[in-house]
Amino acid sequence: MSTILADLNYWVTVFLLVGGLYIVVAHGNMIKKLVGLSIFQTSVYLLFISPGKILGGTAPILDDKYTLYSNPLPHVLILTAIVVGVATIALGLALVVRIHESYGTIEDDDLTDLESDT
Amino acid sequence: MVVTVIGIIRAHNLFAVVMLGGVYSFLMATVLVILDAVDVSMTEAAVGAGISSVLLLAVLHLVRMREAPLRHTPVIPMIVCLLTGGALVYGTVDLPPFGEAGGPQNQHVAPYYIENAEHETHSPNIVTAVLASYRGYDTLGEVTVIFTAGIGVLVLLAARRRREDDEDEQKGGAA
Amino acid sequence: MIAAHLPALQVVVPLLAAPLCAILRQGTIAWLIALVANWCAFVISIALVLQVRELGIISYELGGWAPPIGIEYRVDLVNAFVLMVVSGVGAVIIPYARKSIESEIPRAQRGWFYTMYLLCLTGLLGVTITGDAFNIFVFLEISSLSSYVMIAMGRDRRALTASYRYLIMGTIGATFIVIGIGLLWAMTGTLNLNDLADRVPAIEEARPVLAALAFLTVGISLKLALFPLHLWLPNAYAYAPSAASAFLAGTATKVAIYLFFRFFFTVFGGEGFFDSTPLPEIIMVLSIVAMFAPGVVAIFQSNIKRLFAYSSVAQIGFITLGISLASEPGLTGALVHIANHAIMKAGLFMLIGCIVFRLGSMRLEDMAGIGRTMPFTMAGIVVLGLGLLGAPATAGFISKWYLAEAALLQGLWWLVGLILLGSVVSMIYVGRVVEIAYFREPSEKVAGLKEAPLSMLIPGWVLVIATIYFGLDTTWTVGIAQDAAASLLSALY
Amino acid sequence: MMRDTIILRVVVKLLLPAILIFALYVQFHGDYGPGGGFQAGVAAAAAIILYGMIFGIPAAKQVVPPSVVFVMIPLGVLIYAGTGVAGLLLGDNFLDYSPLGSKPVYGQHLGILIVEFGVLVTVSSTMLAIFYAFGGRADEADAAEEARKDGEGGS
Amino acid sequence: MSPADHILAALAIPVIGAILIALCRKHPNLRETVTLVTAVLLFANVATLLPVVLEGGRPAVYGFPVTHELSIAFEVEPLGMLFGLIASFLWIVNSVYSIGYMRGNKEPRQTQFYVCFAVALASSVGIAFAGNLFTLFVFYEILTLSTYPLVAHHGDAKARTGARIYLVLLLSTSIVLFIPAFLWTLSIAGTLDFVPGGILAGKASPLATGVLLALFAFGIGKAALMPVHKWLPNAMVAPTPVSALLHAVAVVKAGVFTILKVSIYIFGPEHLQATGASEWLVYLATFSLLAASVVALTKDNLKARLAYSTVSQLGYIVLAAAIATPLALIGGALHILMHAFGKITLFFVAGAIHTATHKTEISQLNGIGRVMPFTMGAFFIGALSIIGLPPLGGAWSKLYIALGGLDGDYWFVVAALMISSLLNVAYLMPIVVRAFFRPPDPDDHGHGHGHEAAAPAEGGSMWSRMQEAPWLCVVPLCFTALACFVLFFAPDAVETLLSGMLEAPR
Repeated sequence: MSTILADLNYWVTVFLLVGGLYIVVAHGNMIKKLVGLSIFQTSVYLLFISPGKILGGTAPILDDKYTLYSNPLPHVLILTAIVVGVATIALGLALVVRIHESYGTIEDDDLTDLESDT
Repeated sequence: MVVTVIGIIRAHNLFAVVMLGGVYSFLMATVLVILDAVDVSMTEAAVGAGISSVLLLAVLHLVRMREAPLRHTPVIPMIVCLLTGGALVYGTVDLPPFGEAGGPQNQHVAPYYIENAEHETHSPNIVTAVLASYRGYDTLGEVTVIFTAGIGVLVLLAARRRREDDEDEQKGGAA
Repeated sequence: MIAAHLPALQVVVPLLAAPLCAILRQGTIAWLIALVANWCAFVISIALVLQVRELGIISYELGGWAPPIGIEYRVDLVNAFVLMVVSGVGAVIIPYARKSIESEIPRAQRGWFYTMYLLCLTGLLGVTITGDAFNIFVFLEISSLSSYVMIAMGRDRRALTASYRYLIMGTIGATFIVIGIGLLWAMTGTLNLNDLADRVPAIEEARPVLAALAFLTVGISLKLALFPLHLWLPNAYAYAPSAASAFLAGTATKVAIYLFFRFFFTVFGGEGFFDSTPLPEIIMVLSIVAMFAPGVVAIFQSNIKRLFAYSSVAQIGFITLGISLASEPGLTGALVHIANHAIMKAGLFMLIGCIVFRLGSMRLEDMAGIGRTMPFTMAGIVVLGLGLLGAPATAGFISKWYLAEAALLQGLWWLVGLILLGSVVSMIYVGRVVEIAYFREPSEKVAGLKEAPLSMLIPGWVLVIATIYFGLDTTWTVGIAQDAAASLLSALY
Repeated sequence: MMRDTIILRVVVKLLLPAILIFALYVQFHGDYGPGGGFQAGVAAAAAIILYGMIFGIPAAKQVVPPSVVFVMIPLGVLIYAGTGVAGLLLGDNFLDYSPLGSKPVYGQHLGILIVEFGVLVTVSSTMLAIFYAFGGRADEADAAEEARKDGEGGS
Repeated sequence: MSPADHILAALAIPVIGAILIALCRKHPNLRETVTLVTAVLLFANVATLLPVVLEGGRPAVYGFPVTHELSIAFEVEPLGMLFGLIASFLWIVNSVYSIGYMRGNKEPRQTQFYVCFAVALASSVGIAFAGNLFTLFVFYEILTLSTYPLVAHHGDAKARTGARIYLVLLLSTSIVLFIPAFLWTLSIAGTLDFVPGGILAGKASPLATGVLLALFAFGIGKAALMPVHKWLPNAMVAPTPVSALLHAVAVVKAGVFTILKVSIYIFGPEHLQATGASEWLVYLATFSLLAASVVALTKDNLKARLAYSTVSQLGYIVLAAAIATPLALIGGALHILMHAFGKITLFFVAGAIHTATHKTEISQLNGIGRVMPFTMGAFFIGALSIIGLPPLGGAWSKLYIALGGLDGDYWFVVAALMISSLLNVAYLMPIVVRAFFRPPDPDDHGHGHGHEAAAPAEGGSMWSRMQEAPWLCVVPLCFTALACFVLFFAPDAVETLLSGMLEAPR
C-alpha cells in the first residue's frame, strides 16, 4: 500500500508539474499562463509534503494522545512557498491588467506583433 | 486533480479555466490534509481557492473571456516539459520510500523540532513554532514578499492611469 | 557589540528602510532613507570583508538557534566579496537615481520606487549572505518581485510585457531551484548549506542528488540569463527606468552567478564532483556560444540599451566560462569579472541614462554627434566600452587576462583564441556606438542638448574612474578573488 | 456589484463579526491548533472584501480607508523586523525572542505572538489593498475599453 | 630632477599639454602656442636623458604591479632613447607644419586634432620608454585609440571607413595575436621585462620561437608587414600632418620599434640566429619590401604611393630585426631615424602641394616644380634619402642592413636591397622629373587653384611665378630636408648611442 501511494504521489506530482509547466510555456494567453504557473508551483508543494508524511503519524500538533508526528519542516517551507506563489500571481495579474489596458490584448502572439512594428 | 489539470489545459474559456483552478486548489487542500499538513491545507484553501480565484475573476472582469487558439504547434514546449518531467522522475524514483519515519529527511532536524518545540517555545503547534521561531527569518522574508507584492500591485494599479500622455511621449521617443 | 551583528545588519538595515520608505511616501525623504541605508550596507559589507580576512568564516545564528535547527548567516570571502560589489554598485547608483527617477516616474510613485529598490537590494544581499538553502529561495523571490515592479515602472509600455515575461521566466527558475532544494532536503533532511556540503558527498551518486543538481543549474541559469535562457533580459533592461537598469545590470545576474559558485563548489563537494559531472563541458559550450551569439545580435541593435543588455548576456558568458574551467585562475577571473562587469555595466547604463535624460530617446540614430554636445557623458561611455572589450589598463583587461591564463594553464589554446575573439566582437559594437556619437553631424535636436546634470554625471564617472583604477591596482579585486577562489576549490565553507 | 439583494446584505452584516472573530481565534489560537497570522490575515481581509463586494468598494473604503491600508502594509513588516531588532538590542541575536520575556520560553511565546500579529497586519492589509486596486480598476473597465481602442490605433 | 623624474615628466608633459589645449579651445592662437610649447618642452625633457644613456646608464622607473605578474615599469635604453628623441623632435616640426596646414585648409575640429595629437605623443613616449612588454602593450593600444579620431578626422563616409579599417585591423591583430604572444612568452619565460640578450633565449624551442615570432610580427600590426599593411593606405584619408604622424613620427615607427625591441630584448639576437627561427621572417620581409615597392609604382595618388613606399621601407626594418645580426639591428634602428626624416619631408611636400593647389594625383604635377621650387626641392632631397643615395642619411641605414645581411649570410638580401632601391628610384624620381622638366599641362585650368598656379607660368621672373604653400608649411619641410643632409654627416653619434643597445647596462 505504502509504495503504491508513494509512487502515486510522485507520479501525480510529476504529472501536475509537467502539465503546469506545459500550460505556461505552450499557451499564449497571459492569464492562462498564470494559472499554469500556480499549478506548476502547487505541484512542488506535494513534492515537499509527501516525503514528510509518516504513516501512522498525525499532524504535527503536539497532543498527549499521539506520539508519532509527521515532519513539520516541509509544512513550514510550503506555507512560505504558497504565500510567495500567490504574491507572484497577484503581481502577474496586475501586470496583465496594465498590459491589457495599454495593448488591448493579452495574447502573447498579438503582443509580439504589436511590438515588432513599434 | 489530474483530470482538472487536463481540463485546464484543454479549456479555452478562461472563466472555466479559473473555476477549474479553484476546484484544483480544493482538491489539493484535501490531499494535504491526508498528508497531515493541516496548516498548509488551510492556507492552500484560503489562498489557492479563495484569493487566487477572486483575483482571477476580478481580472477576467476586466479583460476578454476567451483564449485565442494557439498559432504554432507547441513542439518545443512539449520537449521542454517532457525533459523536465523525465528529470523529475529520474530524481524521484530513488527518493527514500514514502511514509517511513526512517527516511533521512525525517531524521536530521525534524525530530529535534518535535521534541523541543513544546518546552522551548510553549507552542504545541510545531508548525507555528518552527514557522515563527526556529525559521522565523524565513517568515520575515515571506512577509516581506507579501509586502513587496502588495506595494507592487499598488504601484501598477492604484496609480491614476497615466497611459495616454505616456503613449504619445513614448511615440516621440520610439518612433 | 555591533561588530558581532554585522551579518544580520547587512540585510536588516535595508529591510527596515524599505517599509519606512513605503510609509513616508514622499519622494525626497524616501530617497534620503534609501541613500543612508544603502551606504550603511556598503560600509557594513566592507567591514565584513575585513572581518573575514582577519577571522575567517563568520557564522551568525538568526534567532539564536544553532544551525541546522535555525537559519544561519554564513559569510566567507566569496560572498563577502559579492556583498561588497552589490552594495557598492548600489551605493553609487542611489545618488544618481534621484534626478533620473524624477524625470521618469510620476511624483506619487517615487517613494514606492525607492521601496522597491531597497527591497531588491535586501533580497540580493539576503541571497548572497545566507547559509540556508530555502532562505535563498525566499530572498531570491523578494529581489525578483521587486525587480519586476521596478521594470514595470518604465515609461515605455513595452516595459510591462518585458516585466511580465521576466516574471514568468523568473518564477519558473525560482520553482526549479525550489525543486532542487526539495530533492536535496529529501535526501539529507537538512537545508543548511554547510550541513548539506557535509552530507551530500557521501550520497553524491544518488539519482535525486544528480537531479537536484540539474534542477538547480537550470533554475539558476534562468536567473542569470545564461544563453539560451536569456530571452527575458534584453527588454527587461532596455525598458526599465535608467536607475533600475543600471542596478539590475550591475547586480542581479551577479548574485545568481554567486549561487552557481555556492552550489557547484560548496554544496556539491567542490571541484572533484563538479568535474565528474558533464556540467563543466555543457556550461563551457553554452558560455562560448553566449560569448558570441548575443554579441553579434548586439551589433545590430538600434536601441542602445538593448545593445548593452545583449552585451551583458555575452559578458555573463565570460563569467560562466571561468566557472566551467573550475581552476583557481578560472574562478579568480570569474569573480573578478563579476566585480568589473558590475562596475562597467552599471556605469554604462548610468551614462546612457544621462543621454536618455537629455535626449529622451534610446535610439542610436538619434544620438549622432552627441559626443560633441555631451562630451563628458560620451567620454565616460567610451572608456567603459573599452573596459568592456578588455582594453589594457582597464578593469576588463584584468578579468579577461585571468580567464585567458586559466585556459592557457589547461592547455586550451583554442579557448584563449575564442576569449580574445569575443573581445573583438564587443569591440565592434562599442566601436559602432562611438562612431555614431562622434563622427556624425549632430541633428538640431542633439546640437541643442546640454551636458547631463552633475548629480547624474558624477556617479557615472565614479564608476568610470573605478574601471581604470581597478585596471591598474587590483589589490581589492584580484587580491580578494584569488583567496576566495582558493577557498571555493578547497570547498571551505 | 449586487447592491439590491436585501437578504445578502443582512446575511453579510451578520456574518462579518463572526468572520472577524474567527480570524482573531485563528490568530491567537494559532500556536495551539492549526492556523496563524497568515490564515487569520486572509480571513480578516476576506471579511472586509465580502463587505466590499456586497456594499460596494466605496463603502468598504469607508470602513477601512486606503490610506490606513497603505500604512498597515509596511507596518506589519516593521512590527516583525522590529521584534527582531528588539532581540538584537537586548543583546541577543537578531530575531531571538528569548530576552523578551522573564524566561526564554515566555519570551519565545510572546515573540511568536507579536510576529504573528505582524504577519496578520501585513497580510490582511495587502489583501485589502490588492482588492481595492483590482476593484478600482473594475470601475474603469469602460475607460479600459477606450485604452484598448487607442492602444490598437496607436500601434 | 633625477632621470626617473624626467621619464615621468616625459609622460606627463604631453598629457598636461592635451588638457591645456582642450581648455583653450576658444582661442586658436593660444591653443597652438600651447601645442608648440608642449612639444619643445617634451623634446628638451627627453633630451636631458640622452647624456645619461650615452654614459651607459639606464634610467628606470619601477612602477607598481598591476597583478602579481603584470606591472607598469619604464626603462630607457638606447633604442628607446632614439625613438623618443625622434618622436618628440619631429613633433615640434610637425606642429609648426600642422598649424600652417590646418589653417591653410580651414580644417574642422582642430582642437580635437591637437588634443589627440598630444595624447598620441604621450603614448609613443610611453612605448619608447616602456620597461616591459606589458607596459609597451598598454601604450601601444592607447596610441592606436588616440590616433583613430585623427584618421577619421574629416568625418565623411570615406574617412569613417578608412578609420574603421585602421582601428579594426590594428586592434584585432593586437588582441588576437599580440596578447596570446605575450601570454605565451610569460608562461615560458616567467617574466615580461626587457632584458638584453632576450628572456626567451635558451628557454623556447626553435618551433615555439618561430611561432611566437610570427604572433609578434603580425600581432604588431603597426609594423605594416604584409599582409597586415592594409590599414596604412586606407589611413591616407587623414589630413597630411596625421599622415606624417602615422608614417614618420609615431605610429609605424612604434610598430617597427616594438619589433626591434622584441627581437633584441625578448628573443635575443643570438637566440634568433641560433635557432634560425626568424629565417622565414627574413624571406617574408624581403618579399614585403619588394612587393610594396612594386605596388607603389602603380599608384597615381601621391599619398598612396608614399604610403606603399612606407610599407616597403618598414620591410627593411623588419628584415633587419629578423636577420638579428648586430650590424643589421643597428642598421634597422638607424633606418627608423633616417626614414623618419625622409618620409616626413615627402609627406610635408604632398600636404603643401595640396594646400597650395589642391592637387593629389601625381599626373597633375607637371611643372609644379617651377611654381613651388622650395617644396619640390625638398621633395627631391627627401626622395634621394629614401632611395639611400649619399650624401643623405638614408644611405647609412641601408648600408648597415646590407652588411648585417652579409654577416648572417643572407646574400639575396643584398640583392633585394639593390633591387628595391632601384624600384624606389623608379617610383620617386618620375615625380621630380614631372615637377621640374615637364611643362605645366594646358588643361590645368580645371583644378581648383590650378590656374592661378599655371597662369603666370608663361613668363615673368621666377619669384613672380612662385605660388608656394603658406610659409608655416614650407619652412618645416625645408628643415627636415636639410636634416637628411646633416644626418649623413653625423651617423657616428647615433652609432655610439646604439652601440650600447646590445650589451647589458654597465
